[in-house]
Amino acid sequence: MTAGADVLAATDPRPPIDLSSGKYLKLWQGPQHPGITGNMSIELTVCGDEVVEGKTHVGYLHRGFEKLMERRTFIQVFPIVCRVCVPEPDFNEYCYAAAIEELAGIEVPERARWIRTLILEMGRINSYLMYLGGQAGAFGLGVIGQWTTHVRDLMLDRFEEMTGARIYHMFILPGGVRDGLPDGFDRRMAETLREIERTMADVENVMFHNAVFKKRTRGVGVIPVDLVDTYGITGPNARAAGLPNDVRKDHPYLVYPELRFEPVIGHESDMYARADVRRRDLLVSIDLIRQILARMPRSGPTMSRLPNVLHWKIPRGETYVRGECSRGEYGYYVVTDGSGYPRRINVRGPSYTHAMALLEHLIPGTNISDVAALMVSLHTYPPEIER
Amino acid sequence: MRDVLSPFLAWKNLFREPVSIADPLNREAAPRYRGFHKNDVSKCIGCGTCETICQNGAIDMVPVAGFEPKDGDSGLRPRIDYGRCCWCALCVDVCTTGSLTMSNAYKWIDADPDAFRFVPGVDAKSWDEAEDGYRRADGHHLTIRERVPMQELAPEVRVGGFDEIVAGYDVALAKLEADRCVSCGLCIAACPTHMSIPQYIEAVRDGDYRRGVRLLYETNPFSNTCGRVCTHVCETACALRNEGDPIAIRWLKRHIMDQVSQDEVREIIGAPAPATGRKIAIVGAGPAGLTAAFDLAKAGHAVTVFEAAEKPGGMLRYGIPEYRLPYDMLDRDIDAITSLGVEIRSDCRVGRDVAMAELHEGHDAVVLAIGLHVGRSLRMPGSEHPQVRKAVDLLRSIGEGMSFDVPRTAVVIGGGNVAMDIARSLARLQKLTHGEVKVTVTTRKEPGHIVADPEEVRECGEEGVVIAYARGPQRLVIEEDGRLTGLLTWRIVPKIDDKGRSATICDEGDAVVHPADMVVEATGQAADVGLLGEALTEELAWNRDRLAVDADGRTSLPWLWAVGDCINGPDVVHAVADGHRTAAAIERAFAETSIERTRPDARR
Amino acid sequence: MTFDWMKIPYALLTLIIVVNYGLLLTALVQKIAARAGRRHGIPIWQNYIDLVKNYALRTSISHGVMYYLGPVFRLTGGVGLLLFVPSLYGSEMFSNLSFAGDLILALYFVFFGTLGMALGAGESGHPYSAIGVSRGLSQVTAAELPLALAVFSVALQYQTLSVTDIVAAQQGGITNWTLFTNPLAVTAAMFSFLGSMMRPPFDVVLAPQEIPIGPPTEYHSSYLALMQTNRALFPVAKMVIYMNLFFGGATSWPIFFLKIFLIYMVSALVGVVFPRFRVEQSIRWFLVWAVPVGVLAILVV
Amino acid sequence: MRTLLARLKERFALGPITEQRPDLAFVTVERETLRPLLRHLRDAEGFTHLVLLTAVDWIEEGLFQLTWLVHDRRRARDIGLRVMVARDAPVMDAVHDLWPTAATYQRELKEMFGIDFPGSPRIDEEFILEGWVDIPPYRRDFDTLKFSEETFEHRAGRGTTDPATHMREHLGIQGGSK
Amino acid sequence: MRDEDMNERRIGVRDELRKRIVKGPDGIEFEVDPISDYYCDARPEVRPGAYAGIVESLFNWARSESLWILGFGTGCGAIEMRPLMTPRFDAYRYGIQWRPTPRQANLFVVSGYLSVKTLKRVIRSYEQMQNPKYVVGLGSCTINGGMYWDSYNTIKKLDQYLPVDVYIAGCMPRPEALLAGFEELKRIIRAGKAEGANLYAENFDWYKANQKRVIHDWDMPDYNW
Repeated sequence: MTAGADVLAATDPRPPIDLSSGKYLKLWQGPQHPGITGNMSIELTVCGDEVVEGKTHVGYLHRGFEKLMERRTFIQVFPIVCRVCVPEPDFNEYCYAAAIEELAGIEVPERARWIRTLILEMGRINSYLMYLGGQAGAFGLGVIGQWTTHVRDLMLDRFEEMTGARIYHMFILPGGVRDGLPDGFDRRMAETLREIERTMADVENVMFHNAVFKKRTRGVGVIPVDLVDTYGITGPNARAAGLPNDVRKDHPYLVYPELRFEPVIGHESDMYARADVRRRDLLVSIDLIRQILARMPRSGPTMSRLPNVLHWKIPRGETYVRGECSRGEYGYYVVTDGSGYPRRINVRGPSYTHAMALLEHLIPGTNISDVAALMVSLHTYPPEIER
Repeated sequence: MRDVLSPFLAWKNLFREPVSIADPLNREAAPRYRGFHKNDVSKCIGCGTCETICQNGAIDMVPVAGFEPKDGDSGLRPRIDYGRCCWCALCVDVCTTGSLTMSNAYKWIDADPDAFRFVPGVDAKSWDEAEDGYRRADGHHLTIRERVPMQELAPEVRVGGFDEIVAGYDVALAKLEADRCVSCGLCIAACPTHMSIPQYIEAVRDGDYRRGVRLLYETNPFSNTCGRVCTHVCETACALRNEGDPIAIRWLKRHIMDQVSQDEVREIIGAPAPATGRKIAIVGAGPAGLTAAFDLAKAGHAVTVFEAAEKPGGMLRYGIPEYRLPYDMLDRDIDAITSLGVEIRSDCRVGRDVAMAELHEGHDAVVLAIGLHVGRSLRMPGSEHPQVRKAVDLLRSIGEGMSFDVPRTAVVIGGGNVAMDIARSLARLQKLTHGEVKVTVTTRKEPGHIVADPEEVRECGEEGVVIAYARGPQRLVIEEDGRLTGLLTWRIVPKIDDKGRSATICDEGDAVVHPADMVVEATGQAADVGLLGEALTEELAWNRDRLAVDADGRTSLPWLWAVGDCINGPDVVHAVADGHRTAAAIERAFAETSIERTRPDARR
Repeated sequence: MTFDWMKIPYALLTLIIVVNYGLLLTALVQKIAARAGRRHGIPIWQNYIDLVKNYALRTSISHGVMYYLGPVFRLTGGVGLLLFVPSLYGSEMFSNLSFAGDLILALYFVFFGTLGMALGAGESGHPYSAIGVSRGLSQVTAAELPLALAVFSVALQYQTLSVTDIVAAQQGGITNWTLFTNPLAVTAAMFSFLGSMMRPPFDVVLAPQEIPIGPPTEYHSSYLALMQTNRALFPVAKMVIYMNLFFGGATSWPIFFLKIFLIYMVSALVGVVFPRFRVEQSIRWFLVWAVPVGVLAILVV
Repeated sequence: MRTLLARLKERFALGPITEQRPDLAFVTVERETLRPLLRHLRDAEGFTHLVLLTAVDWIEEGLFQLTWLVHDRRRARDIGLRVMVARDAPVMDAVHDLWPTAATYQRELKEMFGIDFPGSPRIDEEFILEGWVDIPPYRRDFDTLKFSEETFEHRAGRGTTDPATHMREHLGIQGGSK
Repeated sequence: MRDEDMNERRIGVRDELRKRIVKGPDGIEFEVDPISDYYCDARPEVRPGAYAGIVESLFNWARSESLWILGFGTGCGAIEMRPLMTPRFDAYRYGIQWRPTPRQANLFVVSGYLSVKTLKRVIRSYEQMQNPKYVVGLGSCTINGGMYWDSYNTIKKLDQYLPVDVYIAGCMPRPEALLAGFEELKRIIRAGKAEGANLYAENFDWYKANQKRVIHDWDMPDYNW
């Protein structure tokens, strides 16, 4: 299986493109482009309606996080990590905190572990809702985006009342979480989950049982299953190809070992399968949240004792901590050198491989109309690519 | 077919009310929302920890009108730049007083980009009164509030002797305690001698004890001593005191000295400056005199210290019991000073063995550092009785190793640290000679208002000393055979007088006789100024019974300086500060006269 | 043939009524579509404000004569279409400039605006415009086919090329409408109608997600305002034809407004709930579904 | 993991090994060993997924540490291969033929650290930065604050006071060290 | 080519394209070489309101009630745009719409930090918008660099590169704050004070000099206004 991959990458089967022939047209999608989920661009070479080459261009959102982290103390890194990935920031907080806790040898209180899991699942729902709206919107089915954004807003309200912020929650501190759940949270959360379920039923009817949507997505943008490992594809993109890749199962973290769920798997590996896997995974997350709320401890500390954060030093070491975010494997590679500052932090976002190498591989041969949708269907978030 | 029809279900929303918020412009954020900052400026102490933790560089500490620096308050307040802030609320989490919070207000719109900067609590904002907003959760503190406990002898063990009670931190514990410091530096101003406290605490964290000793000796040659018995006003100014225990600054200082050998200490102090040819006489080898001696000797002057007692150290040796300050620790401090070439003439009482006039003749300057060695008496009926003793005298006898009949029961009058010292010393002696402790301390104060350090009071109780609060001593109970049997006290009742001032009256109805074979008065001390001689006493200006001095410690005579307890009352670290101040003043005076000397015709 | 000069001011009055109605109607339909998304949507008068705003912009850039003429052509298409078909049947005042062979002219005008637009957008030089134009032309051609067939069928059915006559033939009860007398032709025409309304599933021409709104990408300021005017006018004009040909026309303004609204809603009803086809998919769809129905309609007649 | 490392030791010259977790180990290898080792891990040991490729700048030692982290999903374990490259001549062998995604990482490393991977596709193209004029920004000797202050203008009017210094000045405190 | 040669060849050029010394609004003088500095063939022109009194007021009202936002999410803040467009906040109610092309938009919401690479695109997009046009700076990053104050790749003061009408504090500002910001912008527009486009034209050289200082690689094709 993998032996073929070498050949695949080594020899480019496509003929060279002669732009001066007049047969081709250069087309830029983005960065100012509504079909792109964030601020990035794809340089397309089209021949008629068919795209013969697509090059991704990133860096429009580059803030130099990995550099900035190196000149901040361990606690000061905490507020900036969430900014790495705007639509689903909590995985940054979790992975960073977990890596630091591992290197510094800090135990996290039980209650904090449950709350962290809760937050991550809430974030996953948000991210999927945003994806569903985007995927439908990419085909001009705007109404889905209206509904999903509305229920996402409800979820943001839950985030807000729990963490004190809508988007950048900054709640998962190294050592635990900032606070417990507010009064009445369970009730409002149950209501929100019901509303999301109702909306998801509508979404299923309008989007997934939709002749035109099926026509646009079935058999389009297929990721061959043997590319999954070669291209480092993880998360729903891999699961839609029939592989049960799910970090929550493969490397259980937080309280996932105690929760009942099965990875959602699709088979066709086309855009429809990917959308459907995400829709069903969202329902799994709803179920997980219900399990968490039913079983989490309601009292006890939420933070373990940290050394004085103003001059917190961590011994030399390196580690890699991963989590299953809505797009796949999210990981932090942290190297410390014994000082009060991280030596190096490398953020491994799934979008990095999905939106660049994989997208460039998938684009040739597609129709221009499908490029934006294809990009959306890989569910990539540009801010985490360039950091 | 379903795939064609089912999408039309979307239209059912046509008959549902839209979910839009009717008035989004006035929607309130969640109660925990991290909105704009609030600061209770009267609670804020301007420690700047918020500034330190802010990773955005969004916080500046700025002086604010109406807030002057004072002990435990820098007078600065945080100013926040919303062109930088990221609303992470780490500043709120780390705030040492809990004064900094966040409202849930979130609307700030302005066409002027320079407007987004304000001092919360000072620049009035619409959200100053907001009730909701981000607060720290219960128990969520980024600062560590509990002090690392010090290993100490159990009460039953320590009362059986004069061994030092506290063991001192080991390196690991000291690091933990030093780790708590937020390095705000408020303590520096509070410390009479302005030690570089955050810096030497940092040295502990780094394990760089040589750096620590260097920093200590910049401001305090009595670090072994102060590390044990300092009144640590710095700890009352410590930012962490507001929401927990202050840093154990005193113990950390001691810890530094414990880690470095005496030879190394001498090496770190280094050699004095080249000799200047100036000579200085210092009367009294207590902390004030020796500190001045240290500074002056370091500057290259020839210093001679005249000490009446057998050994140098003054009150440190003869006033403080050994279980608090072991003599060899004091000796180490003194050794460091003499290593600079300071000559100490012990057993040489000025006025008896040498006259003030001689000192004046033979030296460029004379410094009086005679301390307070005379105990004051309440002069109540019966206080002439031989078994009524003064605390200073008794402590001195203990220090000198002289024996006296240890009373089976004793009463100590007074509520200060000296009372505690003598009570606890007596307790130890009782335990050693009689096997049981029967000491009562009577104080006029209510519990909690006592002058002595709380830990002294606590340890006193642990050692079996009884403290009788709110008792006003009236007279001594003397049997007809002349035997002292007790002390009669009346209950002190607090009262507000007609003019609204608080006063006290004695309740005769509540009289108690505290049985005692010996009554010790620990009710204040005075200086023994007899050594000055009549002529000099006449010549000098006085301020009641104390010598009048200027801010530098100079008396009305230009060659005579007076420092330490005899001027400023009893306190070690103040004495050290005095010593430094006066030494510096003498330096300045020398510098001025040296200019005069370059002009031979200027004089006479 | 005598020409009644009084028809001109009346035609202009029609124009004014229709433009205003179009502005309000498009806003109303947008609001209704917004309701499906569970929100309120734009204020009903928003189109007027946008129009004033766009006319009030201080700068504009021309890319050449055709660029300028594009919106003009487009508007001419709309105005022409409207002026040559009767708005109200039986009304002297509002039968406009209709004449015997106006059906053919109307069909021409339906296409004319698109062509003008294509030329103008092509001149702007923007690649998205170019792609949009090529998509638009191919899709419009495909969508026109069933319409042409349906019209042909209707013309055969009523044996006339005069719109007025066709309307006249449908009077006297709802069952006389072409909708019921020739349902196949109406179906074919409505398929075509969906294709020409620039709503999903046939809005790949504008496709904001792929080729930011296609042909009008470069249009702005007064050019855009001109096109907006047309956007209010043209659909109504087009629907007047549909109304006249298939739904019995209108004899009074209220019925006119109501019928136009309902016809418009058909496109919105479909448009809101379906994503868009790719251009070749939509052409195929027309060829597979709409054209056969049109052919069938002719055969049936 | 232990058995795997033992097996690898037999076939390859391995440097220092850090076992960070039971499922994660880091191994330092020589530059020449890397490719055969990666290939072996991928084809024979089931490490099919390249998680990341990144660099750490050990400026004090004059070295760049390159880390390839590969993942074996079936056995849920990771191994990180470290290669130390001289900072003054930073060149490394490209592995994009083993994993095409490596090309992206290699481009980033070239731009951000200045580590060259000859033969990697688009390696010399600008990747994230545009019109960059300074040394590669992820290098430790690049001071981002200084660069930011020199290049961009910050809003004027900021200035802070150190509490200790402020009290010193206002209370007329002498002595003590700063 | 030597400098004299350059000047020699420029004898024929229009006056406004000659090298000259210009004074910026901050009072600092600097040299401008339009041919290499403008990145376009002409500078924008100042276009004051053409009508007086009630007409201009009507126009300003219409402008304020018809804000067409360019759909260009430059930074984090873009994520709060979607809630604005959707049922919860439904900004369409307030005459606010999103446009995918700068030609049709007249409000640029700079949603947070701008990397240098994006700044270049933002400037180009801004210049393609038609006068009058407005800029809203969203979040701390546009005011004073925000949390990226020490980043090597983001600008700190947006008003150095583009004229900004209104700033909204927050990181990121909530949709409600954005709506309030838009209301404030409307007020400014109605008062006739939102003349950013003219400000840009007046101080074109200054803005260009600032832009040029950070954008080292300007490889955009020429374009007209």
